[in-house]
Amino acid sequence: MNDAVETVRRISGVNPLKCMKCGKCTATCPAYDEMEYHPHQFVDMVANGRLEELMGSKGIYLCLSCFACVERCPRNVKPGALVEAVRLMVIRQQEQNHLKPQEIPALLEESLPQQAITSALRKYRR
Amino acid sequence: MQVNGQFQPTIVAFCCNWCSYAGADLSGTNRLQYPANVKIIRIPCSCRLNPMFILRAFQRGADGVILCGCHPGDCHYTSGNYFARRRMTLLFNMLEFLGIERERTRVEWVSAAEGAKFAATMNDFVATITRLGENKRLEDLRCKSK
Amino acid sequence: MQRIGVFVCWCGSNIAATVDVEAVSQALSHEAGVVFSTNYQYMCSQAGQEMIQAAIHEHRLTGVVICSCSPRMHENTFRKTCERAGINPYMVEIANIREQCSWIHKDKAVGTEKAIILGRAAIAKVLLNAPLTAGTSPVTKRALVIGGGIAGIQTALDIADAGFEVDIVEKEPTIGGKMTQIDKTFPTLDCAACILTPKMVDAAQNEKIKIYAYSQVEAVKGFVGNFTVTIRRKARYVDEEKCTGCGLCTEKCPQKKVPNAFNLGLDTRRAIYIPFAQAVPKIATIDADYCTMLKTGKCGVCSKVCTAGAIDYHQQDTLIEEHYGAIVVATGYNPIQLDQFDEFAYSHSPDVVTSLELERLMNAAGPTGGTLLRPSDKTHPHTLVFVQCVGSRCDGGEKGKPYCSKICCMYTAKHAMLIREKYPDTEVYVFYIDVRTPGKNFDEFYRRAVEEYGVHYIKGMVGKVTPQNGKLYVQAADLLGGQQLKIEADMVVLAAAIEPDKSARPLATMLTASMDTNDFFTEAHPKLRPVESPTAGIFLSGACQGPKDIPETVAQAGAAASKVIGLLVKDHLVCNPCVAESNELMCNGCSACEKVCPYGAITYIDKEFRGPNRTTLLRRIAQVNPAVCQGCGACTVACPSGAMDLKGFSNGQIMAEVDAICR
Amino acid sequence: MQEQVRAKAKALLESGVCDRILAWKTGEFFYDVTPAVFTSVEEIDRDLVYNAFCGANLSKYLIAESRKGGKVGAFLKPCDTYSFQQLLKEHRIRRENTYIVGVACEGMADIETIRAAGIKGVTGGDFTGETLTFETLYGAKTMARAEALAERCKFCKSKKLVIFDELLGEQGEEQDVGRFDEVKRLEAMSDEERFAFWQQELSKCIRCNACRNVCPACSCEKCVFDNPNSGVENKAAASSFEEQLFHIIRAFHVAGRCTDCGECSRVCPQHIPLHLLNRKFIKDINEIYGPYQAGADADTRPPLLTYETGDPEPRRGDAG
Repeated sequence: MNDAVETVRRISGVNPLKCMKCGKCTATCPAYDEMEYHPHQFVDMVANGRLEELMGSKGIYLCLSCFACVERCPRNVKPGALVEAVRLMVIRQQEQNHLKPQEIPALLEESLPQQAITSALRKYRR
Repeated sequence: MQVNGQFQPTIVAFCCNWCSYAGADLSGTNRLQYPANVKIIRIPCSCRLNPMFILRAFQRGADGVILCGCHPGDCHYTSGNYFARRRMTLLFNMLEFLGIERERTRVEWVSAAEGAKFAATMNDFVATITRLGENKRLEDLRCKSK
Repeated sequence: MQRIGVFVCWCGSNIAATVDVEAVSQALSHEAGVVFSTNYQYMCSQAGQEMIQAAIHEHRLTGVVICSCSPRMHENTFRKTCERAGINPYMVEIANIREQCSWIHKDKAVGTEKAIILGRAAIAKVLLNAPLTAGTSPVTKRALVIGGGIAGIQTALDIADAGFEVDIVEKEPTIGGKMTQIDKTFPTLDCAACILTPKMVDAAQNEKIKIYAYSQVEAVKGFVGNFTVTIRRKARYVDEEKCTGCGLCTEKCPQKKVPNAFNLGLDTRRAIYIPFAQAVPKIATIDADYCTMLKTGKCGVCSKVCTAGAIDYHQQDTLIEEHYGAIVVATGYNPIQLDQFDEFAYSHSPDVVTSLELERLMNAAGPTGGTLLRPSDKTHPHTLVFVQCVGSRCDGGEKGKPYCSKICCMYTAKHAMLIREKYPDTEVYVFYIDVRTPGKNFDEFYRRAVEEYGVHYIKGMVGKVTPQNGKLYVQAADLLGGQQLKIEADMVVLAAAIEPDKSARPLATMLTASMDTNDFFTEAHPKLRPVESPTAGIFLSGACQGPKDIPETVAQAGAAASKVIGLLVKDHLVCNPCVAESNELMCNGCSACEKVCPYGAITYIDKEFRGPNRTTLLRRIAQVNPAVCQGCGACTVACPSGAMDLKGFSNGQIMAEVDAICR
Repeated sequence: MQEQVRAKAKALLESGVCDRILAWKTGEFFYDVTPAVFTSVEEIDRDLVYNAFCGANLSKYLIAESRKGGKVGAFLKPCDTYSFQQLLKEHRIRRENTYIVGVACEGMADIETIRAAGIKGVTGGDFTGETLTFETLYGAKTMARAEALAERCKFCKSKKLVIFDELLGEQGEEQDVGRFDEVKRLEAMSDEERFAFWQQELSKCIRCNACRNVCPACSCEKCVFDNPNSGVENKAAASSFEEQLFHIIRAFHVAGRCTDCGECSRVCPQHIPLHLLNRKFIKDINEIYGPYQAGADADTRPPLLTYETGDPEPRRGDAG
């Protein structure tokens, strides 16, 4: 499991041990109510190697990647980057794509919030 | 120097009085072994090390010269090791430029608490120099005692 | 020709077990210059020392080499031994054959051979030793305290108490510092003014203390015991001798719209002002940025109403020069600017205040007369949210400070408690990351806030404050309760990190005192010399050295004072004789040495030299002040001509050691 | 240009601005142009030259000249002004006793290069302008100045005059012509090859001290190599070590102060490429501590007299 934590650290460029558990990320998170693990818990679970639970959680797809947590974190821990990294860990396994590219057009609809599209762009730009 | 057909390098270690000399003392206090090839010269601060001393050591038959000082930021005189670091960086580059093996010179920061690091550093440096063999490029044959 | 004696110590079996001491003393007896060589069980013992002294007399020794433990252990012992026997203490060299030989080798042959080489090196060095005499320099028995807050006042009072003259330089028009702005003090809740103002009066009335208020240090020259300081006395446009502090001018001045700095801009004052009623010295000051007379030449009301005739619109800054033996830095702290923490809406809503502003809003002499009112609409707030660690404990980047500001946990508990006590109808939330309350009666104090006063302490940070419809919507995390909170608050109080005063860095440059990356002054040793700067004669008092509360500041102020007194009672200072020395015949005057000297010990003079054909040449040469030089040797390597050398560790001595080792 | 220099020199003397002029005059041979002090208009008319052989850097002479009283006028080429400013920075020259006329430079010629091009038996000529004309025993010959340039001028770092009271000709610009190429070539060699290269070069050294004596940075009141108490005193290199010692120490002493004027290599009778040692230091300083040009300004701290807390550590030779 340590290897996986190392991989997450490498992908995200974040040291989760820098977290001082202030919870500013959680206070900030607009998707708080949707996520079973809140940003500060997410960081803590990465630090403690609980990656399997995180990889199996729905929350990693519900994070908006708005990066409010990244912006506000006083310790430069970037919870959003860790969520992103865990998501990548899932996707990098074979046949584990959350969505197949073919499914996407069907899911697009008029009412889809702009932020969702923007955040998708952000996720893959950084 | 050859002793019983085996190469025994002569190593001069310049140690600053406040950190590294105390670190060397500590490795003694803790009975941590390192080869007797290393002879320490006490200087007040790493910034006291004049390049001439290093060249002199090589001239007189030293096979390796190492400078130990306080860690950057910990200098007893606040800035001495920062100056020493620049001087040694440039001097070592120049020696290498002249074809002198870079391994023969080294700078290591050893605090007064790092007795173990001092011993480990000296063990490693002696091993490196032993592997490298005798200093031939910067010697003054007239100074060789045979 | 030198006559060297060699004394090899067994140190019981510590040395003798791995070094053949007899062989060492035998081998070294054949070295050039050695006239006597012996070994003994314990050289540092009474008998050992007597043996050395007897040998010095009997063999007319001029230099001594002791092969023993580390010089860090007994160099001083043996120097004194030799001094008592009549030879210069700096004619002693130690060969470290214990820590750096017998204790690290097991093979006796190897240890013995190395001990002989180390002994040879010491002999080679001592042959080039010269007797050194520690110089002395006189001490000016007067101290300067820079900063007139509680730290500076306490230091000055303690120094004056010991009978020494002491001057305080304060940049504001009054002494008192941050503590004057504080309402109550933790953990006793006594009023800050009640305990501070008597001290301010004591300082003003003490005949040993001279206060230069509204003044700044402009330049510092000299060294420990002998500082010359230029002080700029800023123009107040009021004659200090004549002003009685009646305050009439401050009531009549027609310029009413000046932000009142004492109340942190929460109300206004006049262009001529006395910061607060108990100011010391109680003298009016004209704010040149706002005075109509100074700006346009038209007005003059204050001059007309002043019966003492103290107003002087033509006053200029004056520079005075004073001499001191010691300087105490007590420049204090300030809360940081919060413009980088947009999420807390500090710049968007007047109802988001810093804790220091809250002090003024709760103080009887403050803008609201002591009634807590929202700055925006002057109504009574019902819900207050305190945010801890704003800008403290931040990592990296431009935003915030990496350290804990230390005082915020306690003053926030104090604020919460005072508000709940005075206004029981309020709800008070404190959002914390950790509550840090080490200190006498500190944790009890915090627990009282929770247990007796019902303050809601919530572990978690505030994420965002949104001002809307006269309310402040606070979104925060409750980490222990596992929920995201949304609180509708009337006021938000931010515990802003504290940072050293901006004047500290230029001052440190003037003093050649070192600072850390956060601009706190560095202490000479973090544990053992906490109130001294590494630069001799410079002492540290209060928050300029690191965040501190009032009791700690006062304790450190007293400690700094005792160090200053310890210096000032001496008539002369004995200097380390192992200092740099410039050979004027070889000096180029190029200033390289000066640039690497951390102590400012090197100055230049133009000196006439005899030239060829009866001419004279004027040359710039370096001079080392032996009282300031600490003997690091940085200059000796910077000097290309080799004019600069270090006594006790000269080029010649070190090269002799090199030669002896490489032989 | 030579006429302008002469006219300016005369004007400075006649107006009383200066009581003597430091410039160049031709010595024994046409290429043997040497620094000279002129005190009269007649001397100037007779001897003062400014041509392709005025390579000598006059700045060092101002150390002594500026201390003699009166005011000395000096003509400085771009690279001389760098040395001059560096010496000012080191308080070696009394600026108030000098009047500096900056003169533009088209690059200085090297007699060996000219000889190698087959121009021999020269009896006279005109060495100003872009084309040098030679009167030889075998008839008139010409050579483009650009082809005759000395090594250091081919890699000229700057044609900018960094300090002057007055300017003759056009102000120039800093140049970037790969002056570190040769250093890089050596760096790319193995230790053994480099050692062999320098051993061959330095063993030619006859310790004539010309490099030291001409170097504007080597202006110590007393050189360590002449000082019996320095521990490194030596007058002649007695071993290969001492050949190296002298040049290493000399290069180290001028590190951060050397303006790369190239005088050391110009005067070396053995043609040792000494400037490469200085350039190695300059290159390292630029790469490790940021670009620095000695003498370019009066204020920047020399790199060896300052530091950054984040400076890199000396590179280690072994894996560690």
